[in-house]
Amino acid sequence: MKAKVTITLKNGVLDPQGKAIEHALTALDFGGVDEVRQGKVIELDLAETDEAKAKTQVEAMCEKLLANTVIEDYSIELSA
Amino acid sequence: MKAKVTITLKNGVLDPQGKAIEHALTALDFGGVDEVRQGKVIELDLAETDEAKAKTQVEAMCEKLLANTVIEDYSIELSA
Amino acid sequence: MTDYNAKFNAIEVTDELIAEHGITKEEHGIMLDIMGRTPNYTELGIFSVMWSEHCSYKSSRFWLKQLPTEGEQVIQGPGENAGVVDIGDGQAAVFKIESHNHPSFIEPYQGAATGVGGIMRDVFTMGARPIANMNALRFGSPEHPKTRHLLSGVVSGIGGYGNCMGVPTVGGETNFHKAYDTNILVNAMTVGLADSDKIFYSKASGIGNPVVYVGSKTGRDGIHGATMASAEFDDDSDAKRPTVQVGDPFTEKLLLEACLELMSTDAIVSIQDMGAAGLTSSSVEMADKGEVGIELHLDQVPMREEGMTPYELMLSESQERMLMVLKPGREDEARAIFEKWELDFAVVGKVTDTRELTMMWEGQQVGSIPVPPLVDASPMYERPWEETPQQDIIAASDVKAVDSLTELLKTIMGSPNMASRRWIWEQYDHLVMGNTIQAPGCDAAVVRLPETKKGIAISVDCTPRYCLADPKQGGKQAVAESWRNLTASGAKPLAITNNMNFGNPERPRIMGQFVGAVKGMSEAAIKFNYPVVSGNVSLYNETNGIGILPTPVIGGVGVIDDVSKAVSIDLKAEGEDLILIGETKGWLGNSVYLDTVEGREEGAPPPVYLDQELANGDFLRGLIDDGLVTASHDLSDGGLACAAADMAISGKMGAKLVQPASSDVPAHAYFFGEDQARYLISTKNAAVIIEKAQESGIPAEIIGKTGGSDLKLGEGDAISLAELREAFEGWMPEYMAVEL
Amino acid sequence: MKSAVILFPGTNRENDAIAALEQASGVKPQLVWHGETDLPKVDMIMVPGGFSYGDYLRCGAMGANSPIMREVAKAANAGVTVFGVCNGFQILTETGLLPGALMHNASLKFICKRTQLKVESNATNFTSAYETGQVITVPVAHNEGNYFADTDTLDRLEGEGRVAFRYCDEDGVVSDATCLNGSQRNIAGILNEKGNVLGMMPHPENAIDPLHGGVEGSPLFTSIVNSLS
Ligand SMILES: Nc1ncnc2c1ncn2[C@@H]1O[C@H](COP(=O)(O)OP(=O)(O)O)[C@@H](O)[C@H]1O
Ligand SMILES: [Mg+2]
Repeated sequence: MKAKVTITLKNGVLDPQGKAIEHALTALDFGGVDEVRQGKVIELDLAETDEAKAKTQVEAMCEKLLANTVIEDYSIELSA
Repeated sequence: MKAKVTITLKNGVLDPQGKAIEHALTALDFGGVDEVRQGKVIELDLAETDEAKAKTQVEAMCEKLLANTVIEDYSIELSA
Repeated sequence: MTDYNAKFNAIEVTDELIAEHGITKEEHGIMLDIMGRTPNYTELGIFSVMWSEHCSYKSSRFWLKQLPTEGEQVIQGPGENAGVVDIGDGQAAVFKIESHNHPSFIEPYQGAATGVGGIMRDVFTMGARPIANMNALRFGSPEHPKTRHLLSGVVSGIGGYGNCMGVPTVGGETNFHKAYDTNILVNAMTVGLADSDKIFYSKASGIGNPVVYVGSKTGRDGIHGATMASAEFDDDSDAKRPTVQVGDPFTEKLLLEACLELMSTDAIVSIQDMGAAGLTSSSVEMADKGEVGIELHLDQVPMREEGMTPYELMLSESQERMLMVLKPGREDEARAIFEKWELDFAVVGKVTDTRELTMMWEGQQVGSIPVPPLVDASPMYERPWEETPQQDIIAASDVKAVDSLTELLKTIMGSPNMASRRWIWEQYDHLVMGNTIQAPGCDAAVVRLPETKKGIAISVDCTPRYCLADPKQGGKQAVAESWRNLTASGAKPLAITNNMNFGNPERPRIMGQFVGAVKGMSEAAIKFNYPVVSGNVSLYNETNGIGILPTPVIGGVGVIDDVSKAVSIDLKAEGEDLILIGETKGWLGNSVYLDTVEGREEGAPPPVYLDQELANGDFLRGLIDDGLVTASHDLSDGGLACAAADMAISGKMGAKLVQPASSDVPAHAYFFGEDQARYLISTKNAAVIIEKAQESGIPAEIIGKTGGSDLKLGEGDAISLAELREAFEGWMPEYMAVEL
Repeated sequence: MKSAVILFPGTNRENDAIAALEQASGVKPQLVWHGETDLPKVDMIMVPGGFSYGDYLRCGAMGANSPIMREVAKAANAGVTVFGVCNGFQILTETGLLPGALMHNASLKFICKRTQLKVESNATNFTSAYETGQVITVPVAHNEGNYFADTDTLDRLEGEGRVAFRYCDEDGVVSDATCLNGSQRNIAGILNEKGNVLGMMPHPENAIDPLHGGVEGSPLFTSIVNSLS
């Protein structure tokens, strides 16, 4: 199955990229934009076909490698 | 409303990051992982409350700034 | 059984298809003669890239042959991946410059990054470890809506690639002019270091020897990149964009280490990087040089994508790949090294005695082209050319004088073309490797050779407005300026690489610029014993018929025996004398002054007197070697006043300059004239220097003293260094502040 | 002092590190490849700068997961001196040997320049050859040097005297204006609890030579050598 992992900065962690984008959007005259945050998305194909097992596996990947839980949260979406 | 923009590399464009992540996952004994691709996600708060207008606005932001349409595709999700 | 020839060459090769591949009627005829039949689809692809301007140099070859390429210091001149120059003690400098103009306009980050990656591969293919990168950049006018985005992307792309490779980017040059609005220039140069008896070449040999592919897998990146680099842009170019190549500097770093490791054995017969036109040009070049054939088993090529065809594999410009011929039986040893570095390795063919490039798929032939005519019969054009009409000489007295020279100086130092490039070079790791003795901000970069006292000095230079006004003087001036920059640091100039950036050569006026530049460059290079050992030509830098300024960029390399003697531009101490070396006549034609004050980009450019250049430069080098000079700077754009400002700002040390009573040049022309062959130096030993100058007949005069916190031009006209620095350092950060 | 320099694919300042260690100790360090599962017996381990694994995903993330880092962690916990510079600092935080994380520079740009650092205290194994409060000039060269930790962690670091260096100006003034990459509280380098592990973004190993970068990084290496003799 396919997994999509979205990794975003935790609340309270200042996001320089998000801030810069917000700044640039404002400079480009896009008004009314606020709270811009940038994160990562990682897509994977898994050999695993069982959803529960796949989830456990991807969670382990996130904890071990994909996310830095000191500053980042992650969420996982699975699809066939 | 809130917008979530997901930006991924176009098919066929080399994704060195994805390749390296795949490699690292394999080295960490996560078997059966394939086709790893890395992208970006950008979340924004918009003052705009009309969904259609918000969509047009975010599309314009993607074309002008957020995505590099020479090598990237983007998709937009809106929510209240 | 599948008939692969039928499968992969099902597309019918019609006259239209041939024309779409950029092959002219005349070339079409030659191609049929060579093949004795209509080529199949795969073969057509190969002809089209091999005969593109980028690969065949068809418009430029005739003239390039006139450049001086020999000298006792030259180990390898043009024709290999990079030039090789003897720097003594059994070591060689390996260097080349290369353009990535079109790709950088389409995708500035990746275009510039892959340009840097490509030129580094050219250098380490020859067995040299890259020790320094440089770049020459030209952007459109600052007001053009795309300029910021392009500048930002190009700079971060250059940094992104070079920084990750761990090769310091130690200098460059950057200009803005509206002529580059839709055709920016990104020229990247790499200098590498090798033992002079361990240089690797591309000439294949040994019938039956294995042909090996290493590096990244092949994808559909940049197919027809070479043809694109040889075509003008128009408004539809956006739609026709081929897949952009994405650089992977991490893989290239591994490739570098793996190649150097294998090169320390004797397993390699020949090696060639896959640059423009990828597998095609690398295999053709190896076969041609070795007067052999090469048989490629394309199904064995490591592929990144499904369903790739021979046509795509041969034309792909995927990055970070190399082709090698190994000695027989050494495959396993080589494979072990590349696998240790986690890179792909595949035996993809063998050397044959047929002198054909033969492409196979699962044992079946899918195409074959005789190599010698593919290379030699490729058209060479002696395109019609027209000399650029001479411009009038503008007398200094006919140019408006300003009230305050220092006010003007501030304006000029804070203008787009003269302001500090710190915003750029602070994004480049210019310190990695621990040998950067003179960093960006100096005339030439100086990089020490590991474990020695010796260093290499490097500079890239061109003054396109001079080249437009008078291509021959401009070509001469570019060579002279690079020679002067190396000299000003104390180094002995050895050889150059050149990047000829021009518009559409099918227009006689443009071709005339090219011819003029070549003639001027040749004259200067001969005079200085400063031969051309490598280079690159980028033509068709035009959009909708509007061409760039002729921009023949010169990358110069010199050697300095003791880097502790190298001199930088910053003023060092209070109370030192300032000496101007060279003759000042106040040349204002085509000067920064004329443009700034009167908005005129015109007039004959300053003539370059090669005898004077040589004499003045050799004199200064001697002074530096004798330890008599504390700071030194050559005079170029903006003349004396701007050189003094550079020296004062970077030394955080004021100075007072006074025009000698003996000079009858109007003050504005004295301080801002752009006469060539001049240097400004500071010294504690003025008397000795003046005496030596008189003995040698070199014009040299004490024109000022260091000290204080102001820069004074003449008696009553002063500006504080703080104010000057703010103008100089302020422009680019402020300009770029609104770009992401 | 016997030392080891860890080498990852993509490391590029190993020779700079070797030069500094050799200059201070008179002994050439051993190079240890990331895939090794054994560390040689050494007094000190340096994790040098560069772009391990291309800095893909997150700087230092993949390096932190390499076999050799398990051994480095064991050694650090056993009291061996460990020094991470730049990418090495990023790897040490990713490994958990040091708290916090290094994020993108606030400017979003790579920064290579000389900068001033304030030596917070000379009562550490890494700074004894400096004066407390001394201002030193060393280069930085990084894209992700923006130090982040939560407030509790920051307070603890400060309370325990574990902030080793801060970005400042020539007069030693520590302010937002002198914080070149957005780091919290201008932090440029931190120590672990035991004081045997230091991570810092600037490159003292590129300030050991009067012709290149100055010599104000040398005392740091001398301090390490002294602490081990
Ligand atoms: N693109 C660039 N990359 C790195 N350094 C640059 C770049 N452009 C300019 N510089 C640096 O800025 C300084 C001034 O450049 P320039 O005015 O062209 O010098 P010069 O007139 O002596 O040739 C030089 O030290 C040069 O190396
Ligand atoms: Mg100069």
